Amino acid sequence: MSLRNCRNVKVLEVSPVGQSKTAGGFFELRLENPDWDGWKPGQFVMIRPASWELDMLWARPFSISSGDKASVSLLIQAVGRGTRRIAELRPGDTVAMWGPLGNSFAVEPDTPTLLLAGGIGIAPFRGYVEQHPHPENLALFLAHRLPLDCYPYELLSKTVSSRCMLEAKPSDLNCIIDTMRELIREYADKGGLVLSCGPTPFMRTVQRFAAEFGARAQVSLENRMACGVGACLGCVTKDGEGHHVQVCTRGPVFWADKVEL
Amino acid sequence: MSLRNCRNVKVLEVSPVGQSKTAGGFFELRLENPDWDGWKPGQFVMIRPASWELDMLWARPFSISSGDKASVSLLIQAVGRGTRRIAELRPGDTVAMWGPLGNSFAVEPDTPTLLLAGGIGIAPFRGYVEQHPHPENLALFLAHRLPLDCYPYELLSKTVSSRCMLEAKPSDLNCIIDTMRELIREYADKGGLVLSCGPTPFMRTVQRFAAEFGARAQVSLENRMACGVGACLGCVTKDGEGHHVQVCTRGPVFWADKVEL
Amino acid sequence: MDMQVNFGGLFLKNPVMTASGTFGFGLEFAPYGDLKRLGGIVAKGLSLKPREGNPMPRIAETPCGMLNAIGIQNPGVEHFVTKALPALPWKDVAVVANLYACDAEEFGELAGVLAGEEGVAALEVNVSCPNVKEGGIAFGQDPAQIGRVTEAVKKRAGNKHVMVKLSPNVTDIAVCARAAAEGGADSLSLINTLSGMAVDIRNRKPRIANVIAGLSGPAIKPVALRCVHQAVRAVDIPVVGIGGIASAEDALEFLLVGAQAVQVGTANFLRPDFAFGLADEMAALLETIGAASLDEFRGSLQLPL
Amino acid sequence: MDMQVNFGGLFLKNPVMTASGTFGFGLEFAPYGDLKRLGGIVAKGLSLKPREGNPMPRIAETPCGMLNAIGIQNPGVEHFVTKALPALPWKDVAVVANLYACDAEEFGELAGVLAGEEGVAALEVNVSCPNVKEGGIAFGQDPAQIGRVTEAVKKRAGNKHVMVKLSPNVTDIAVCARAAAEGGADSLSLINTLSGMAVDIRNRKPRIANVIAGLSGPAIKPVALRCVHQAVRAVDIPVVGIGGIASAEDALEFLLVGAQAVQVGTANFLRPDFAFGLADEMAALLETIGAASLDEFRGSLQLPL
Ligand SMILES: Cc1cc2nc3c(=O)[nH]c(=O)nc-3n(C[C@H](O)[C@H](O)[C@H](O)COP(=O)(O)OP(=O)(O)OC[C@H]3O[C@@H](n4cnc5c(N)ncnc54)[C@H](O)[C@@H]3O)c2cc1C
Ligand SMILES: Cc1cc2nc3c(=O)[nH]c(=O)nc-3n(C[C@H](O)[C@H](O)[C@H](O)COP(=O)(O)OP(=O)(O)OC[C@H]3O[C@@H](n4cnc5c(N)ncnc54)[C@H](O)[C@@H]3O)c2cc1C
Ligand SMILES: Cc1cc2nc3c(=O)[nH]c(=O)nc-3n(C[C@H](O)[C@H](O)[C@H](O)COP(=O)(O)O)c2cc1C
Ligand SMILES: Cc1cc2nc3c(=O)[nH]c(=O)nc-3n(C[C@H](O)[C@H](O)[C@H](O)COP(=O)(O)O)c2cc1C
Ligand code: FES
Ligand code: FES
Repeated sequence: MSLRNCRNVKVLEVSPVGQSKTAGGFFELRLENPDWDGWKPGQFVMIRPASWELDMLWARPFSISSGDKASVSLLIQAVGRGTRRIAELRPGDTVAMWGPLGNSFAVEPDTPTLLLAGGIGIAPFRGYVEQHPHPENLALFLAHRLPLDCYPYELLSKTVSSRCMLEAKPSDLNCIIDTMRELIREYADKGGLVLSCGPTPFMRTVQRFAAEFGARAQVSLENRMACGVGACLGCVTKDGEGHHVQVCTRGPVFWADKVEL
Repeated sequence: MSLRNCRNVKVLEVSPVGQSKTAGGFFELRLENPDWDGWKPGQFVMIRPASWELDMLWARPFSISSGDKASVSLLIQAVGRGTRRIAELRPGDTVAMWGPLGNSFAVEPDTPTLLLAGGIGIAPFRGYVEQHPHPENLALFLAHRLPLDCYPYELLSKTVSSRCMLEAKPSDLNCIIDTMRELIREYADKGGLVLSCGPTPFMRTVQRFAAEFGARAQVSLENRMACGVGACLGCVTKDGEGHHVQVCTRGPVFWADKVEL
Repeated sequence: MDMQVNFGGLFLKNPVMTASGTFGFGLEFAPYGDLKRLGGIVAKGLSLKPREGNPMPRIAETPCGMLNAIGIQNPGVEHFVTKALPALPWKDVAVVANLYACDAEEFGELAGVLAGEEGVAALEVNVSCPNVKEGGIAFGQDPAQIGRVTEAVKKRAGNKHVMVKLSPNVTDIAVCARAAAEGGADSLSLINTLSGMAVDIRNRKPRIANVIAGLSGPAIKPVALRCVHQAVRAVDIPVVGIGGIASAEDALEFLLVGAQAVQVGTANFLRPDFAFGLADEMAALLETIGAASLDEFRGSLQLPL
Repeated sequence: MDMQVNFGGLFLKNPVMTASGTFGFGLEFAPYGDLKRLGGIVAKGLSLKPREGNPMPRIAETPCGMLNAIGIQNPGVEHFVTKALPALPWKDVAVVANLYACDAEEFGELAGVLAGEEGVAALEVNVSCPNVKEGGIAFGQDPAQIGRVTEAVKKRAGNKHVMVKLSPNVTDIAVCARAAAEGGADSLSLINTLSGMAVDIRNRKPRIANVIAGLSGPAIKPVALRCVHQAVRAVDIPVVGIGGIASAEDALEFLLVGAQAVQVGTANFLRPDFAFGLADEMAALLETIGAASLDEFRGSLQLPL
């Protein structure tokens, strides 16, 4: 009746990402594809390893980064207890997975489209680039804190025009913000589309400049989630009218002028 | 200041036991030896894998089955959640271990000594046989419910005179009880020593016949434990005077006439 | 095994209900299983007017549990009646409305709105509101108020079954249970969440904007079982067990101490298809452990003399 | 970082104490660490006469927690004074006696026996006795009784610091806290265990012979934090936080909500050397998170306006 389902799937592969390998705690998790008809970039899955038993009750949400008939790939940064334990999974382990969940990024094949990624916010853009009919209309900007070779940057930079900036010291941040300002102004001017994914302060910056220059921009939120299906109301954000709406079902992608961050 | 300590040790090996391998869920867990000066057969350790984090709070008690300067071996049957998760440990995993704990079986080198084991109760007797100065004075009787090749029987039967009986149907139990009766009577008559380890009903049978024939007999109890060090008072049994005493520190070995089962 | 239950005029195909606030209006879970496989669906808490609920953050994970202070965000009872209820398969699964208000009159009004709705099988009265005010005693912790609210709902509920949901944050759950029974409750459901809190030592703030929140999940199961045990012995009306159920075995534990049915809450977040198979698993487990029937098993806990 | 604490005349080298009933008389743990590294040792519950405690089974594991109904098995206060106390390094670590009785007179008598013991730094009054009677309300759940017991102990305690240990199984912990403070308590410690239960669906029996038991461990930490938060705001006397502490971070959470010190209970069972290193780990963590000092950090929780 629906594309979504919940299945036990097997882990196919857990592999470090980037040339520096495990340094930044980035890895790619490849799981069996549980009979999906399809998915759209920006959508996510909830995954919960069977080995968690009763401690850590909640599954964790991750953007679908790539996938085909056989497998689903997630790009994950180990930041806490859950993601660290996910990094320890081995091929053959069982994971409960439900999805594809949520809405997706706007795709306008012929519109110049800027992808703004903060750190692991790059994950959904891999799929976006892969599925986009005209990748020559895409440009990627990655703001990163760890050395570039920690990130799955090359997966995208081979296909689309890409730029990246390291935030190592406070003054770097100003450079990044200035660059984002210029980029967003540029895309506003040419009637382009700005899509962004990253930590909340990063999203706020996008939102601010999009408003300033009237850019059509989308932000993808990473609110903490319990159910992922719209039931618990733990992940809500405020929409344009100040009403609480679920990020998992009404998002994770919002038009920047239709959400309070 | 004491032989006992608590250390993080590494798992060296987890190997199925018996010819039928994993069939009965029996395995040998070999751990780094955490600088012990020595241990005595009948003593036990508490182990708690680091991976348990906060769910399953208690360590699990296991008899020391064998050991040298480099390693400590436990023979374990997977019967519940904890032992099943212990069976999934892999070399290199970290386990908190404290011990050696509790008292030990009587050793009288020149006395004919009967070892009565119920199922995995055979575990401490492996060490007993290995450390005994005159194994020719030892005889082992194993009562078992699963096929013999599930048990670490051969580890002992090569060294000491051994017998075993399968309890497959109710009438087998009567045979076993009759045999135990005859054996205990025999050892009572010749002034021997009877040592036993197994499930509580098995221990009760030993206790009953030891009383009937005046045999000097010891039983090793397997009460559920939380702390293993005498503090929680969760493992108590009644001593000869009806007082609650800790199995972990006052036992696990008791003279059969000095404990209520 | 026959898993039907029938108490106080409420018929359930099986003893598995989903707990309020953890299953939305039910429709959110339709992609993950057939709603008709459930014994009952307790809808998320309803108030007379729409509520935006508490500020964020509202949820936090704790050892084997979670905290929530959603603050009964809901679109109001009218929306439920006109939009959600018609979309639910209420002929094949008992749909229970969960009522939230902060005084007896408002509870009565809510009951009045729902009394005439054919699709509503029962009203569950949430007298707990543990999330809503920091500190202080919720009115659901006061037996006199529990009695008053129950009477008010009963008076306006027509022939609907009225289930009163009790808070565990009380000195004596038996007194609260009796207050609800004397107020005319057709059944009790318990427990609601335990009052709890979590803080972040790095930013030195509460992890929940509301500061005090409700603890649920496997961590609280021992408290829930104790409360159900005490309630079953305190009153003659049926009791529905809630709290930390995450397996068929957990569910049977509540039946063993005497519950007629159970509600599954937080476990719906572990995986969205959790509740659908539970009744079948319970039936299979009952056979495995040699129970003759659900009735034979229910309440058969052997207490020491 | 300086970790000393000093409240109501009680000096602790660091804020880590071990909780009553989980650390024996302390000596059981001597093989696993230097007792002098602890801020304090609360000895197992003491009664006037020796007690055999409850029948077995007395303990059960639960999700992230455990149940116990030991029933205050102990060799009596006399044994403690003559046998255990002299063997403890009480000059270098605060030894706190935990008093158990079921009426005010007996509490007074116990205090009288201990008041003259140089080795005893403080008396902790266990008014909770949650394990002892099935159902029914323990007298420690009644504020009036808490006040009466506190007075009785205070009257006979000489110049000993009197710490009153509160039960979380009450409708309003603030009322209990105030009752103890008004009774003259020098400090409060909380929480004791939550009242809980576990059953075995296979043999259809309670997993604890006493049926009702006390829940402890990480599962209850959110409830403990909430209670400590409420107690700190209800009274002016110092508060010691207890409940589910299993890491330095957990311990700091209790200090953040305003506790002066903490007690570690069930975590001593996770590994017997747990408590010894905790104060050092807390100090290191305080530096990591940028706290200027223990005093600066304590109670610095920022509440929403
Ligand atoms: C729709 C969506 C898509 C996502 N896609 C990806 C992805 O593709 N790759 C990826 O690596 N991560 C992604 N995330 C974030 C990821 O879900 C979290 O990093 C993960 O849940 C953290 O779990 P943990 O147990 O490791 O961290 P915890 O131990 O629970 O927390 C560690 C720290 O991270 C913070 N934190 C935890 N979860 C979040 C969150 N959701 N947002 C902000 N802070 C958080 C905590 O407050 C804490 O400070 C996504 C999140 C959402 C909602
Ligand atoms: C001193 C001592 C020495 C031991 N030596 C060994 C040994 O060498 N090898 C070995 O395999 N086992 C030994 N045991 C038993 C072992 O500790 C238990 O099997 C183990 O703790 C079970 O943990 P679990 O989580 O797998 O079982 P759980 O899931 O906790 O329980 C599974 C089932 O086993 C029962 N059970 C659990 N623990 C015990 C127990 N201690 N006694 C009786 N029933 C129990 C439970 O009631 C339940 O029915 C010993 C026990 C003690 C006290
Ligand atoms: C996110 C969340 C929201 C809840 N909302 C409600 C509610 O609106 N009304 C209500 O009566 N109970 C509510 N509850 C309580 C549950 O219905 C249930 O009583 C409690 O969670 C204990 O059960 P559990 O441990 O199975 O979750 C809520 C619980 C959670 C976790
Ligand atoms: C096995 C056990 C025995 C206990 N005995 C006592 C006792 O004798 N007196 C007392 O005041 N508290 C007793 N307690 C309660 C603890 O001191 C503590 O308040 C409670 O366990 C909560 O802390 P925790 O979660 O760190 O264990 C006992 C707890 C346990 C687990
Ligand atoms: S995660 Fe539950 S509503 Fe979004
Ligand atoms: S296991 Fe704690 S006293 Fe024996």
